[in-house]
Amino acid sequence: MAVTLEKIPGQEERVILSMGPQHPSTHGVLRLVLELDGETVIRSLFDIGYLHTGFEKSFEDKTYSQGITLTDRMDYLAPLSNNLAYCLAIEKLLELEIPPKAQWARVLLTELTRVGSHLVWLGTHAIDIGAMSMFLYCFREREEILRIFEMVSGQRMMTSYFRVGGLALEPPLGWLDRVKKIVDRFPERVDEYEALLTKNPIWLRRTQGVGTISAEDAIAVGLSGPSLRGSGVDWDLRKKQPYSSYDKFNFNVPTRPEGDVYARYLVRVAEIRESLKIVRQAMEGMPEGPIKANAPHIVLPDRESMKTSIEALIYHFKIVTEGFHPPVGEVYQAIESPRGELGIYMVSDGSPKPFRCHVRAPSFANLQGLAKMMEGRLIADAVACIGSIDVVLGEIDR
Amino acid sequence: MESGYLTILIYIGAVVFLSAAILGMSAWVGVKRPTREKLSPYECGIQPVGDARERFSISFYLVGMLFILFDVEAVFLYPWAVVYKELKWFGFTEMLLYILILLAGYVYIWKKGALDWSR
Amino acid sequence: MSVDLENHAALKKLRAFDPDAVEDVQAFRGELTLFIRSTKLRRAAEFLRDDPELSFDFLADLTAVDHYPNEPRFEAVYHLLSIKTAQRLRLKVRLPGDDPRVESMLPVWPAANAYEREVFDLFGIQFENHPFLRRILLPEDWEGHPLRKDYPVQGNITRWP
Amino acid sequence: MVPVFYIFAALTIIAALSVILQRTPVYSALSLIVVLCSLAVLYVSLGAKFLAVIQVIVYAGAIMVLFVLVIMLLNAGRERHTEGSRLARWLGVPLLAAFLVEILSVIWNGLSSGAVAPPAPDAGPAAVGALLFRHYVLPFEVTSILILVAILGAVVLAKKQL
Amino acid sequence: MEILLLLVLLPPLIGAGLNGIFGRRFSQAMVSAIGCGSAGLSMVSALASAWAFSHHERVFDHPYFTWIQAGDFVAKYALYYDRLTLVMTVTVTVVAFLIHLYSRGYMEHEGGYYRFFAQLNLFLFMMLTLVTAGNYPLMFVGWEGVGLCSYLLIGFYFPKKSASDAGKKAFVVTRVGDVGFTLAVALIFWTFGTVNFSEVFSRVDALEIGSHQTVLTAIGLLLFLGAVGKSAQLPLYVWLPDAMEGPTPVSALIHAATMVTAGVYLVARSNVIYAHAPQALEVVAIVGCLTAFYAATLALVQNDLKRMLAYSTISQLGYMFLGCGAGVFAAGIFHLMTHACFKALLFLCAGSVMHALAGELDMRKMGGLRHKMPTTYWTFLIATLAISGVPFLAGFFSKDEILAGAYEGPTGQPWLYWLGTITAGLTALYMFRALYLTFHGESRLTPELEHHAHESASKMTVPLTILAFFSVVAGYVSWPKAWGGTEQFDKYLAPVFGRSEQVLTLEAAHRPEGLSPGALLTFSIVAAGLGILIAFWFYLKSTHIPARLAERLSGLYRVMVRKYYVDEFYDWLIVHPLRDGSDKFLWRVMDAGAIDDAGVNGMARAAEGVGSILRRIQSGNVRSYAAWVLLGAVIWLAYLMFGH
Amino acid sequence: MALSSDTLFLLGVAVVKVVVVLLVLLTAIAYIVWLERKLVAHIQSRWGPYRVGPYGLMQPMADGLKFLFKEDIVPLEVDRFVYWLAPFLSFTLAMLTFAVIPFGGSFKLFGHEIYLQIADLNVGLLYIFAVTSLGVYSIALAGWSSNSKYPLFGGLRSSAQMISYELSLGLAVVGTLMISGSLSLRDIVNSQTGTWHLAGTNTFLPHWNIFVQPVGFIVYFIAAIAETNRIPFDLPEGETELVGGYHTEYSSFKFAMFFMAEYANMVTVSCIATLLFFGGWHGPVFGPAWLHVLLPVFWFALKVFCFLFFYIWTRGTLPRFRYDQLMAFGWKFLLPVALLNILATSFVVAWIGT
Amino acid sequence: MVPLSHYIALSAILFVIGAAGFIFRRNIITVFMCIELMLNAVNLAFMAFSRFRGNLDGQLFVFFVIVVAAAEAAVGLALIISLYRSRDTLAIDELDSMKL
Repeated sequence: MAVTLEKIPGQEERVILSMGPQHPSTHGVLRLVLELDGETVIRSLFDIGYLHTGFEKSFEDKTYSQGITLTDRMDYLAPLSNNLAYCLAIEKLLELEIPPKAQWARVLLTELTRVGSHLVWLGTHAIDIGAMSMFLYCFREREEILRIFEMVSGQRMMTSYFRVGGLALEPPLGWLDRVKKIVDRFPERVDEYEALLTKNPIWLRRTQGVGTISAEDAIAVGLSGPSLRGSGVDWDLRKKQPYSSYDKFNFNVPTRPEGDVYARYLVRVAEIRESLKIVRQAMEGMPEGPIKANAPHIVLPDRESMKTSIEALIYHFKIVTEGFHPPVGEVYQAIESPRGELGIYMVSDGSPKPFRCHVRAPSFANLQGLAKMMEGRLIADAVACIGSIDVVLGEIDR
Repeated sequence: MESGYLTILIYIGAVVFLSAAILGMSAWVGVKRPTREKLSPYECGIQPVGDARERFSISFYLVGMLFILFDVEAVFLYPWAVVYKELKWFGFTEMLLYILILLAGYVYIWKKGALDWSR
Repeated sequence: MSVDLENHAALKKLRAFDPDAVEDVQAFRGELTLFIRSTKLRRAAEFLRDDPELSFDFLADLTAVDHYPNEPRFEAVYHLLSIKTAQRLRLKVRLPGDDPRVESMLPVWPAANAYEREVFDLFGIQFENHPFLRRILLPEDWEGHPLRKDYPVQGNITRWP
Repeated sequence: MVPVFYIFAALTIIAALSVILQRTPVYSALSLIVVLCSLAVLYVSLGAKFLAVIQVIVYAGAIMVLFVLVIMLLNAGRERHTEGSRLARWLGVPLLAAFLVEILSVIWNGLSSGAVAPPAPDAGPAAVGALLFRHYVLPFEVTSILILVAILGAVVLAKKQL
Repeated sequence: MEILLLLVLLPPLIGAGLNGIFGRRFSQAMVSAIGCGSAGLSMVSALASAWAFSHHERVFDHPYFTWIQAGDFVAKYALYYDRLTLVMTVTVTVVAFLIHLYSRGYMEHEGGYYRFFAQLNLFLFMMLTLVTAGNYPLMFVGWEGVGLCSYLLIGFYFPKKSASDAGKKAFVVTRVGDVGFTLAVALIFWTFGTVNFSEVFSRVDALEIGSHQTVLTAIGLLLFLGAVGKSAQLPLYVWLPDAMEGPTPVSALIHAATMVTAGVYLVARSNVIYAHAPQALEVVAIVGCLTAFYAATLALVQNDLKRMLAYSTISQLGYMFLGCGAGVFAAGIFHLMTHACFKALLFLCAGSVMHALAGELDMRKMGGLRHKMPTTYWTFLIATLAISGVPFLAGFFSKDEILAGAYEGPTGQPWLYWLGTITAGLTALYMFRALYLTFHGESRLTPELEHHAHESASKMTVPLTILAFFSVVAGYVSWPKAWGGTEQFDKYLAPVFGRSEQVLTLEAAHRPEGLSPGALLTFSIVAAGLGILIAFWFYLKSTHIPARLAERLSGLYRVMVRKYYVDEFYDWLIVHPLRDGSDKFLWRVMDAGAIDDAGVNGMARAAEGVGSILRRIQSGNVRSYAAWVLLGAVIWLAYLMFGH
Repeated sequence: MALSSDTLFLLGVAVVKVVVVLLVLLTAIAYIVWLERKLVAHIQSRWGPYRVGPYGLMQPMADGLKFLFKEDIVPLEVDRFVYWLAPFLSFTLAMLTFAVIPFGGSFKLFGHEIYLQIADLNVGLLYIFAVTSLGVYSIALAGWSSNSKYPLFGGLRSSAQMISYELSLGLAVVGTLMISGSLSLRDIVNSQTGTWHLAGTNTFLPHWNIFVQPVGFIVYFIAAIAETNRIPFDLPEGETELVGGYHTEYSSFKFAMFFMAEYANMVTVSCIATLLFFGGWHGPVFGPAWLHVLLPVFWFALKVFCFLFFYIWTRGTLPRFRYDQLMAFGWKFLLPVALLNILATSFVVAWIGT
Repeated sequence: MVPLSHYIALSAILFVIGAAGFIFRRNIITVFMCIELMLNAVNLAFMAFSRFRGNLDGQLFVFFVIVVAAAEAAVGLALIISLYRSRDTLAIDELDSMKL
């Protein structure tokens, strides 16, 4: 935080420009320190921590279940993905199987999250490059997705809907109809976005060949998610290390070989379409059954049984007041969040609170690719580059 | 002086008065609660580093210079265009020659890279 | 999930490469953890990255765990991933409580840059030969390393004389 | 008409003085722009409307823009006091005064106000154009070469620094 | 005829336009079809018009439309066609067409294919404008046009610094000559009140011999200054060797066959003026002869094949001027024509070699190519024989006519002849040196090149063969008098030059009689033979001799290799002072400019006076300068006011 | 100068014209802002302003008042005088251009022919160019005086952009000048009266210059968008890169003046486009005498409105160029095209003339 | 009608002001601007004479002076820039050794 670039001796003519934290196109409170020769970026350095909240410390003082609410606030554009990663990590620790309906619902909702997150990215990325209408179109559509979230969890953004062992609540009746509406209408909306941008010559000029990063470099600096796939690496955890029964769904992993801003744009837009495919499959194939695993000492009982069964009441009391005791051990659970590999490293010492919980935030890693992308480009390209790796500062600073 | 020019002088006077009045008014009416942070130059919320009036790329000068020279050309074109119907082919060749000579310079600066900003 | 992790290719190869490097092995929930001697870390890392069969070219994560008050107090944790084989591997290096330092993995995985800064910032572990080892999340003038277990959660209490 | 001349003559002189008295080059440049514009008004009063506009377009709108740009580029601040020419310091003022007096007396003697102005010639763009493109063709073409040379020279000089 | 001439002129223009504007989109085949097609069309029209016109003695002079009208100054778009034009158009179009054909192969793998053809076509158009123009201003347009195209084409490989520098050099140096041309045109207008060829010539003709000599001499010299620039004569030749940075077909077309001969054409076209200005003509002859000799010596030590050819071109151009200057214009034009054939051929062969050797041009690194590239070798041999003046080939006839003219022409002088003959020997020497170094002897190629070397494609060799054919036969249009010929070519051009030669002969009636024509002829043959023999001896037999010679005469050799230090001299004379003193200079000029513009009479002179004092004071302080200037102005004004 | 009643009358007319034009102009600018917000909102499927007054019609007033009462922050270390001068210049110059724009025909009042125009100069078009050419200063000086990096960048960029496109702008109209043979805007419009005659028959195509100068028009219009710093050429302001460009450090009404100047310039260039290429106020005229006066004004306003609409439309649709691309576009494409257009036009005109 | 002499007097005053600036100012750019001032003084004289002689030639001179001034400014400022870059000063008194 608050680092500076020292001028290289002999190059005093170069200007050191601080971009951010209060800058419209750094997507939050990211600060870049640029060394400019004229308008060309020679070196760059990112400076973060303006949103640092110490979540990793907080986890250690909360029970496993309480921790879920913190995860919402990390990648605030994809809260359900964070929930999922966190719950999956604990479930792995506990070796807990969750029922298919919960799995399907989780897939459906995280994919909707992905779409919503990509929409925000598309809108802000476009407005960075000056296409302001795009932003509002994207937010209009995102609104509908947020309504679904609100419907199932009562919250638009800080959902905390996934719980260890399943879902928090039974989704309301008719929610799938709403989902269907979105899924039916969406492809043509995506066409609309593409009509505005994909072949627009100005857009092409601003993005093609800009912020190029090779596959080797991308892997070396730890890029993941669409940013990595934009460099031609076919890597998607949903395919390669399936979790939450993603292996039962049929979808493609779009990649582009160019590695420039445009490639990442195309990959994300294609991902929106793929996610919609998954949502449709999840919606149509949604199995019937319970939404929680049958593990009474871990999963909270539903209200009905709590009121009728003394056992349930005791479990409830134990879980709420003390929490559950996972075995001693450590796991690393990664999922494919909209931004890339979101990993939770959970160390348990047998107590009801995590001994250590570390979040491998995709944006944090992706940020490291930025310097490479911007080197030798103009300031205006820097803006396009930042937009193209789609960072969320909440997740970076944690 | 023709009446047209006098009218324009009146108009100029009116506009100048209007702008001055607006500016004066806003300075007079607007609240003033200055603080040190408010009055510091914008640098994305960070303490400014170095003097803002640093030197900038020479390309700006080049553009200004090219502008002057082509502006002169343009200035010749206006009277030429106005009397063009009387000059006909003579005017055409005259200007063709003129433009071609300038075009040589134009091509030169193009090749020289003076028009490239993304070096 | 009781895969025979003792015969994991990475472990076998690494042992063959340098019998001294692996201090200890752990397997839990299908995840293999290798404890590497801190002096051997660089060589082992390069081997794991460059071996064509293993090719752990992707440093997915780097963090640390504080086992205060046990000794050795710190563990630096490296999560490796191979894009080619889709295998994961966890490396751990045990570090002492007083003056914990370990070699920077920046030359092996450039991605380590920011992670190491973060671990330095929050745990106070020194990464040797890191070119720009400064605080990353906290202000430059912050005192202490918050993720250490002995860091007062309420903040530093000022003692009056 | 008559007052217009005196008003703008006064403005011209004040602005011109400001050009040489201001310590900051930007202010000098701004004053010079004022001089140029008020001269344009005087040109109009002399019937030269076309030239007045050209004066503003080229002189005030292009040449001075370059000046301002260069001042901004070089970040030319206040000038420092340097040891200059002794000759200029001691002889400058008397010389200038003598020069002015001489010229004014020449004007006084030579150009008595008896000269009656003939009717103003039509100095619109068409008239100027006709004259320019019929009788001054050669100078016109030569300017193109001049400009060409200027372009080459300036680009060479400026590019050398890149 | 009106239409036919336009048909000669317009196709290249249209071709240039099409290729220039749409070329980027066209395929290579399309571009070359347009490029070669338009050149071919132009050639056919030129041949047709030549055929239609060939028997006329009169001049075809047709104004198409008025082009410039400023006061009395009227210039029309007029075409002028007589036998001289006929020869020129035919030569230009034929050579150009062949080079277009050749370029298809040569430029195949280069970038900017369309750009090249567009510029080549544009050049052709400009060249044709130059030779068919009916007045000086129009000719000047063509003159500048070819200059521009030459500049563009030299700089064709503009990313290469040396190429763009060469382009600039050509541009700047020829500009000096153009000033002369411009002034000459102004002077012509001032003197005769017109710039039309027909009118100017008839008015000159109407003058009495000897009257207006000064003015005419001035005009002649100024025109020649233009010619010197364009035709790369002493001292403005420096740009031509550097111009070899351009693609080889360009060197062949522009810098050997056509554009550089524009100066010769200009002098020949203005023969009527020169007829009345024999002093000017003498200058032409002397400069030409000296250039011929000088450039030949330089060609002797060049190792770069194309540069060697460039110096050779300069030398041959010198011959042409020698011919014109000696008053035998027809001989000059004759040499122009033959030279166009064999020099274009030489360059194209060089291009072919270059093509085969991946751009290698250093003759020291070649050798033994004879077997690898037979066609190129044979055509090169023919051209070499032709240029060396070996009997019964084109160059022999034309060169001998010039040499004979130099001796016995109206303004010829014996020493010119002797120098010219020595030059002829040198020509044979350096040409055969090149031939031997390149094609004979041991191969000195690097292994990769050795492997790469191959005969060029038929696209390139066919034009070579055709040009070789012309190089052999072109001379037969004029069988030398010494061998009982009638010099038909002279006769044919008599309507153009006859009158001038007559005037000149009248003026210089007292020519000394000396050697017989036969003897003159023999000497030149002997010179050529000697040259060839020495070359054979030095470069095939005892190859160590040249090196030893160079060692022995190292001073001279170094001077020659460094081109007599002319480039350095120019650097010292022009470039350096400009660079060093531009600051001082600018301020002076600005001082002076400001004062000058003050329009107060005498001010400038005052400034000058003050300036001379300043030179002694030289504080270097601008403000002091200004104060001094002001002091001068005050004193001067005071003098004006009170002095009377 | 004796003040005859005639002179007084004309003077009165002049004053009335000045007042009316200023009032109409200021209102127009205010409502273009409203129009833009409304239109862009609809393009983006939003409502736009709708709270203040019906359809948000009072929004401009509210905005104006807000600006007036906002705190006027003058940062430390700015160059005070120039800092004030810049918005003043910007606004004044933007308004000055209207002095020569004719917005209708003429009518007779008390025996005087009264033209709907403040002044008809025979160098009218050049007057406009002269005034706009001074506009560069306001921007350059605003950037310079703010003593901050972002504004300085914005100011330099903006000045460079403006002067670059000013060239193309100036050259694009030469074709029309050649056709009309005058620089007076009224003459230019009058040369576009009637309809085209093709092969002797009267077509319904109005005799507008756009049909003979399409290239000129396109170049003009692109350059005009750039000249007014609008999307896709709004680089200098480009919020996402340079925050606010040269007016980053401006607040309160000084900021509003830049803002208003931008819109005034939009109106100006739209007016000129209408006058030069679209026949000015010409259009079908019918009805009683007063309609003969008012209808042309209506046509004129309508045409100008169309341009403004187009402006706003592009704003809602296109992304932004990068700076080097923008400069390259201006210098390497627009300028040569404008020159070629001139040459081609002159060729044709000369051809027809002979 | 304002008499000719007044215009010329104005021109003379402007010229002298320009000359004064030239002599007394130290900043090379300001000095350059003073030269422009002098040029303009001359232009005004041209213009006035043109008007009082009833022909347009004076105006054309002004036209050409403006054009020349444009070229001069372009080159002059380029020189100033390169001077500044090599010497890092704009003070005219320090630019006395005439080498770039």
